[in-house]
Amino acid sequence: MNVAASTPIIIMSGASVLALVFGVLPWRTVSRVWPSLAAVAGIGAAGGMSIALWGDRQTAYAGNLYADRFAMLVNVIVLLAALATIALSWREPGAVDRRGEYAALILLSTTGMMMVAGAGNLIVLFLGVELLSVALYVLCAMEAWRERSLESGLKYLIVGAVGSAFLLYGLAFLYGATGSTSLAEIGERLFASSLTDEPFLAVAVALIVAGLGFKASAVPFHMWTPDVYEGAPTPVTAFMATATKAAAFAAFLRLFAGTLPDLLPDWQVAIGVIAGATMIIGNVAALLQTNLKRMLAYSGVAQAGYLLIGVAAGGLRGAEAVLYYLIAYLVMTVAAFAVVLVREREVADGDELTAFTGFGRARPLLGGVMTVAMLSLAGFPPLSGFVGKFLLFSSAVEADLVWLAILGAVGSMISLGYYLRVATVLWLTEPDAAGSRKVLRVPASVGSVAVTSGVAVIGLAVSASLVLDVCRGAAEALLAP
Amino acid sequence: MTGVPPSLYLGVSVALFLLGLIGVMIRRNPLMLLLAVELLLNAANVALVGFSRYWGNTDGHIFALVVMVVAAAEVVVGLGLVVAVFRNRLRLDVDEMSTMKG
Amino acid sequence: METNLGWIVLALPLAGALILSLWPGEPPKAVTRAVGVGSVFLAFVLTAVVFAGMLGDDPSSRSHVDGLWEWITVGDLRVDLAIQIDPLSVLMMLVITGVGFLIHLYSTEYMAHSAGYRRFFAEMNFFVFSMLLLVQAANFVFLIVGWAFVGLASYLLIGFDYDRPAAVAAAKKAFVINVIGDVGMVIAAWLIMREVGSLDYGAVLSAAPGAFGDSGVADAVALLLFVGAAAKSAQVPLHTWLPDAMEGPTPVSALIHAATMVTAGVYLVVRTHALYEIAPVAGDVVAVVGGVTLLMAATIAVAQVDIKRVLAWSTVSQIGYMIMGAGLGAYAGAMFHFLTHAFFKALLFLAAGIVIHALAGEQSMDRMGGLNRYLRFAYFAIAVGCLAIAGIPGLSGFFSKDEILAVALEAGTLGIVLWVMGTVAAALTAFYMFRLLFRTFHATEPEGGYAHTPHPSGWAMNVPVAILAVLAAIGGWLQVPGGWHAISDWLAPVLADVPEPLEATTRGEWITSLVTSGLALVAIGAAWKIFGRDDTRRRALARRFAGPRPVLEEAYLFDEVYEQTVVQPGRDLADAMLTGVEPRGVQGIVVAAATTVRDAAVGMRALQTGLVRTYVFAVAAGAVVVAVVIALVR
Amino acid sequence: MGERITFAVAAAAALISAGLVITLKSAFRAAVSLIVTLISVAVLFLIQSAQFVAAIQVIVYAGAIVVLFLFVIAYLGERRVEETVDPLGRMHVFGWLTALGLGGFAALAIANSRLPGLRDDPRKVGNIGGPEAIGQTFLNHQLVAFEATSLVLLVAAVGAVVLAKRAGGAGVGR
Amino acid sequence: MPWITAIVLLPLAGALSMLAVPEGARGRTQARAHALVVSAAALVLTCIAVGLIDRDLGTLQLVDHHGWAESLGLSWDVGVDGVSVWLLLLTTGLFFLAFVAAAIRLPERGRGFLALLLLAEAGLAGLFVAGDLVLFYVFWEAMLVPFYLLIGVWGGSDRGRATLTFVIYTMVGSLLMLVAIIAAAFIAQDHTGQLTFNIQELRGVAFTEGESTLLFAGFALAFAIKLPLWPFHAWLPLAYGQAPILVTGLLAAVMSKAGVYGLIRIGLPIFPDGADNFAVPLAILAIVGIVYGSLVAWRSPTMRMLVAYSSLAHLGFIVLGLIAFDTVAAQGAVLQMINHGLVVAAAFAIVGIISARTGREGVDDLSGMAAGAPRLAGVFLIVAMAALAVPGSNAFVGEFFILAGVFEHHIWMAVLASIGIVYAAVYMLRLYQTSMNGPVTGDGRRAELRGSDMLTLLPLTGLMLLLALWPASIAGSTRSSVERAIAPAQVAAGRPAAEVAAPVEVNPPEDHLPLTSQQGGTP
Repeated sequence: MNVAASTPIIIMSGASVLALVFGVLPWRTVSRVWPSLAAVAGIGAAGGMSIALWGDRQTAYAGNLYADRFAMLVNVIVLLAALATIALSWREPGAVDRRGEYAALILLSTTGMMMVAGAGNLIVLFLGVELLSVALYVLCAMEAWRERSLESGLKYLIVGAVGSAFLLYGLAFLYGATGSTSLAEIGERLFASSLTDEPFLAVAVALIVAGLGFKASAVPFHMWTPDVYEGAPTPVTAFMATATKAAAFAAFLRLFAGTLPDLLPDWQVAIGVIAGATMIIGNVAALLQTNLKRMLAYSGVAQAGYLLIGVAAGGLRGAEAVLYYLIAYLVMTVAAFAVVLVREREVADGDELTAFTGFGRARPLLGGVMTVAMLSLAGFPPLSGFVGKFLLFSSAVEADLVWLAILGAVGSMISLGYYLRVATVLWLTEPDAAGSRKVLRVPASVGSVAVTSGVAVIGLAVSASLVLDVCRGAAEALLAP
Repeated sequence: MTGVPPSLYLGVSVALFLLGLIGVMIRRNPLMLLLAVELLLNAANVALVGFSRYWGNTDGHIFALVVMVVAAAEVVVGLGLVVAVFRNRLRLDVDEMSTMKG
Repeated sequence: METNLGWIVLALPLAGALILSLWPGEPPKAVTRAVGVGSVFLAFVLTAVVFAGMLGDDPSSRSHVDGLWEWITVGDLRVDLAIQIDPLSVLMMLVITGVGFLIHLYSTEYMAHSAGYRRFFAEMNFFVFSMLLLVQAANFVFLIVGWAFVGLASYLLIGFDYDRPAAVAAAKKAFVINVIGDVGMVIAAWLIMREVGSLDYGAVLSAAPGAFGDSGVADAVALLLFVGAAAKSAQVPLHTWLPDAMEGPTPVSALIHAATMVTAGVYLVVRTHALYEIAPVAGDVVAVVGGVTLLMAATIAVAQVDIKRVLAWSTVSQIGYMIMGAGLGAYAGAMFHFLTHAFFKALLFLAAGIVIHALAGEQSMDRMGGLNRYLRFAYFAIAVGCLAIAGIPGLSGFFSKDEILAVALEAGTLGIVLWVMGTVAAALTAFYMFRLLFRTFHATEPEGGYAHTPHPSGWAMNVPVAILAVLAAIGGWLQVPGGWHAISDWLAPVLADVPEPLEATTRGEWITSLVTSGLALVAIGAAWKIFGRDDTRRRALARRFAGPRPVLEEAYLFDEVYEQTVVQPGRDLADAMLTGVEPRGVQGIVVAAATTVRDAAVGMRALQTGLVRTYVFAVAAGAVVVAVVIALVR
Repeated sequence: MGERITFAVAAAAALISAGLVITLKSAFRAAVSLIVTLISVAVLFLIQSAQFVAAIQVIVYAGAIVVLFLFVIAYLGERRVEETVDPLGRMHVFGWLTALGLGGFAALAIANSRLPGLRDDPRKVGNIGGPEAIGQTFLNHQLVAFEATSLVLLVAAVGAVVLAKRAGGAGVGR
Repeated sequence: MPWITAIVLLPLAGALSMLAVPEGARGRTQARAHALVVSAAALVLTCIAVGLIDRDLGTLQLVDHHGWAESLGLSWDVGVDGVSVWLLLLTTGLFFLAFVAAAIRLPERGRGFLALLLLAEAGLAGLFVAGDLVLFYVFWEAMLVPFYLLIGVWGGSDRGRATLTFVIYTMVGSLLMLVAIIAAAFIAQDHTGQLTFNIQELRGVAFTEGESTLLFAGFALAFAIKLPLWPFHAWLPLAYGQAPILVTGLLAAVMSKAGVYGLIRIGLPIFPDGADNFAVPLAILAIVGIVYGSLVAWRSPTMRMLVAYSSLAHLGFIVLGLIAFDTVAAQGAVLQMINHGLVVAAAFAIVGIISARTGREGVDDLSGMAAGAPRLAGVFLIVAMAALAVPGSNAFVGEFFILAGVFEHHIWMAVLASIGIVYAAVYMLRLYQTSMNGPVTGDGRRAELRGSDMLTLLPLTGLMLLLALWPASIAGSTRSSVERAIAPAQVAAGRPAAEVAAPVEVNPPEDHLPLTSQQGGTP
């Protein structure tokens, strides 16, 4: 048994326990600061281990947990998201008297995501999904004095439970059709046999697409997304938007591109249709939103559509594109949410678009970060969002899914309607002179997250070559038998 | 011919799943929704155990056990949320949880 | 040597124009005079030198082409910035700089009270430069450039008094119609490029007989060129701008709209005669257009009241003679008439200018009459001009006009028809010119007196008029039937390639001379009877012709018809596009697309009910959709 | 033959009680119906040689989870958990149609499955469902799942604490 | 020395370093100097590049190549040929003049204004030198952002709608172009076995006619919107109308060339069959645009709109010149791109001066200004004459040879387009006469050109005169580049071999297609 391969997960579990313990210690400073420190330390260590494990595939627990390049890259992505979340919520009111639990839940949710990424077994995959979900249900409802926070938590839980049930049922059929829960064995059996037109597999694919589509916020499984994003505490929303999405797409890739390439004819068109619908509907629905978090939720839906292009395309290029875009999406979304967070602390209803009237002129740096994030999400070159979209469209074209690339282009056109609206509000309007708009000193952690992410949005594009090499390595590991 | 073919077990499983699904779609009481979700998970368990027997391996059983734990966890969190949400409300109705929409 | 001087001739007025327009502040009038008049005078002197030098050359080696630099090379076509100095261009240059100089000199006094003194001379110099460029160009490109530049100069000078809307409108009209002509020439140039692959006169004209064959292309080229010629020379149906152009100051009318620019069409036809020679249809069309124009304009001139408009229509008519002659193949005759016309028409305009100047800008003959008591010099000058233009034997018009008509007699049936038209028009010419003379200087003073007490003109105005009067009187003796043919001989090298030149017979010349001079005398007598003494007969006549008179006054309603059939529909179409197509079509599509997307967004908002059940339903329904897709794909 | 009769009874009981779960007005009664369903399902497990799973089903599921439900129902009070007439009642048809579609699809799949012997008598299987088999698999093959379940339970516990904490005092913040 | 890279990156670096300039009055002066120095340096570098290239070569020269994401075939590939070098010069030159103008009348928040202008300069310069499809796309889109902000922050009252329409409409085309770019590369990979976005390497790929047509359509839509070609100009009146006039000038003078340049650099050489299939439809749109733009310009209420719509008409001529697949016409079109840039920049500069000084922009609101403003009237006259392409003006040269080349193959097109020449006279005279002529008002004296105005107008008119007198200065180096660009399309159009001006590449070289190689021989 290879323990090394499972160290990231073990570290994260340990860190979460540590954070819990720190959280209940009686000394105020300790209970307020140490859990977050423990979390940061845990994330750092797990990240370090993940990087150290970068290399050929290692397995732990009888092949049920992989430590391959793919899993390690996804680990790093979700760990970065977790780190950003911890930083963003450094002084978040909602977490003040539950530091320990808050940090632990973030860490545990991240652990679930890492399990999804490294899953070598359907059971582990499902458990990972559940671990991340259940933790998030709680995190959403963390600001229990806000009715909307609770509403979002309960909505998420109920719909999420149904979504999980779909996934579970699909996994059950996959098991039923192949007789194994091990991904490696499933792949081998499908490769070796003439099983591919087995109806159970069709059922399995349909249900799994629904289940994972739910986690990834793909249309029409997305409807919970705006409500939950709006109601949840903003750092949690940022975490959900980035890390959950990464985990969901890790699962998509692991299952479809990695395990079921022989079923490609089945799932390619289905996922393609979902992707097309997601891009169009997500973007159209975002047009009228006036709440930024809600708008970003729909934007996240639409972005899931772009990511699904890569899933549908499959293969090396598809996986590589999805991974790159996940990284890009992480930084642009975190950047946007960080700015929203700043505004939320300054004014009531700081997540409304109107709160940003003239914001760019008043706060050029943060306005600039927000603008870069919006432009990148819209796919303006030479930002990382563009490089990602380019890769995704390329993968579609290579897989003879040109129609999907065209739908993506159409979706991008529509998306300009709201991304640019944000830029317009930021720069094209005069700042509101009303006295109620107070300007706070931006907490160092939030500010640094915003700026770092903003820089990364550009940096990822400039150093696309480097990042792509990493993604290529991960994609190769994913496709390796 | 003495046994029951696996397909019948699967049929029961599917029927249970559908009942659970319909329950989630037509009920508004969050407690009822959680109950219906239990039906969904049980349906999956029936299928898992059935396939386990069909293939003659234990994986399905393990999966089913895991699902039970997951169900327990969801119920705990779910009930906690229900209690928290409706501590101050008169009726339990998820339709009233629609302050966020559009 | 010739071309070097040619470049200098070209550069002098340009330099004058540049100096005057770029002079910082307002230059002293003396400087303006010196530069404005001096540059043209120098140009004239140098042209004379060229002319003299050329006289010494062998006739066959009198054509010189010189390129200054490679202007452009596109594809395999190379165009140089080049000039061609040959007998034809030198003849034109002499007239342009000579008459031009006289008119510049005249203007120094005529324009003395104008605020735009400097601008006037700058623009006049620019015109002279442009006109020289037009006649010196060695290829079609620079022909067109010169062609357009004279149009531009004409535009500027017609609209010289730019605060008068009428002048501005007239300028615009002149410009636009000239652009139409330019387009015709430009298309001709494309056709030439397409067929010959070159735009140099030398290459094109020498290749013409072979290159165009008999496919009708030559006709097309010639006709397209003639569109330009007709626009510039105010031939039917593109003539309507010239009478309006009289809004410009009188020296402008004299130089541009009488002596030089408007005759450019004649020059063009003569210059490209090689094309017309192989384009019989085009030649006939040109001749007919000339014939129709000359007759029509003559009838219109009879009914005009504005003194300058009479002269303008007379100009149209006289150019009609030249065009008719050129169309028939009487190139030398046309050039001859161009020369004499430049003299007597410039004379008439400048002398009329003295009258107008004396009456402080009054141009209506209704406010004139009996002026011979005050303006004797002008009276004699105009009398000479009238005699010359009327074709009274011995004066210039007699020789040149009759030569064209005599040639027409030899040109078959069409020629005879044209001869009749020309002869009738000649009689009309004598009539309306003397009408002008009598109404202005004889008859009685207008009721209510003159607009301004007439005052005689100074030397600067009188000297040019006097010189021109002499030239108008004797200019015709350059070419005497049965005697000598200075013009034809001079142009012979240029026209050497005409295979069978049409020449008048002695019999034809006699017939023509007798008929036209006889008719002219009758017409003069009639004019005297009607207009010579007082208003009674004129008014009686006017009442009698009350019906047709407005038609003639309005020049056969061409303007009205153009307004209704071309201008207004165009304006309506443009307005329809601006207010209809643009917002509803072009913008409308975009708005509709945006609205559709927006409506979809509204619909989607409604679907997002906030109800958990809806969301679960969506998940289930989505799964069904995915399942169906998979089933369909399988 | 015995399996068939047991199956028929248990399956019928499970489906009927499940139908009651989703239709009964009273949450309390619905929860009780669920217990019936769970036990019937346990019987189905039992006749498929899944003794251990069946036992856990009864003990943990029926015994613990549903009891938790009953506690909460009791805590909130019966009156507040009753539903009024659904204003969107007519929309239920879409739900039914969707379920029907999904069911039809699954039924087609089961009917057309090419897995050998799926629609025939079950093959004899060894002891796959006994505690020792379960234990072996869990500890030898599925250790990571075993550990992960503990994390899920940890999350549930933390969640319960977090969500219950409110009772103790008002939230911080605004 | 990587000249071209330096030219592109210099303004970019200048824009970024503008952040270091302090705010406030002192910063404004510093920002002015900074922008002027940077743009002047870019201009000087461009002039050096003009001097360095071999004018007869026709291929991409001064090439810089750096890998970017080479696994995908993406790279930083820049270089110039006889066509693009002039467009580069137009860009850096006009931007330099724009900075001069901006320095004289710096708007509020001048630092940002100048920085964004520098960004726009970098974007446009990059576009004209991009040797890689993706790089081309990057610059194509990237320049939208600075223009978006320039219009949005400093624009007129309806700037919100204007910017949205401008950017979204442009992106509608360009996103489809992105798909086309990707599709082109992958389809080419099927033919050649090599994945590349390099424009040079994509030439001569034997796309089937269907592929070529679809791909060309994808590109052509983007080009048509950016140009804009009728009827894709819905954004034009809004953007031109609302932008600060300086920006309007740059949009019309420089950015509008992007679409044309796309045709000549990508559309014709890489997708000749598609270009051939679309030649007549595009020509019809161009001609309709010429007539329509002229008519609407004629009746436009404001001076700005009049010039804007005239620009629509002028671009129609340029497009017509390119898709005639004729050396003469294409050379004319290239020349006309430069001419139009100069003329329309000068026209907008004049309109800007008039509207700034008199506060009026309506064509009929002004009158008799020539009396008080003789210098303005003089310069305006020159510009107006150039704008209506009076023979002897620089614009005439371009228009003449464009239509001459078109005439060679499609007489009716050239003749129909000539209608536009006549209407150009009508609308430009309306513009000139209603403002300068007529009853004298006091506006003239207010609007008279000052020395500072001359700093921008004199170079523009000077260059216009230079190009009128010596068009060979530019045309001399465009021939071989243009011939190379249109040769494939000429073959596709079935022109006789004698007419095809340059050898047609075949990619991959060993894959000999007898038809192409036969027709592609030099005449």
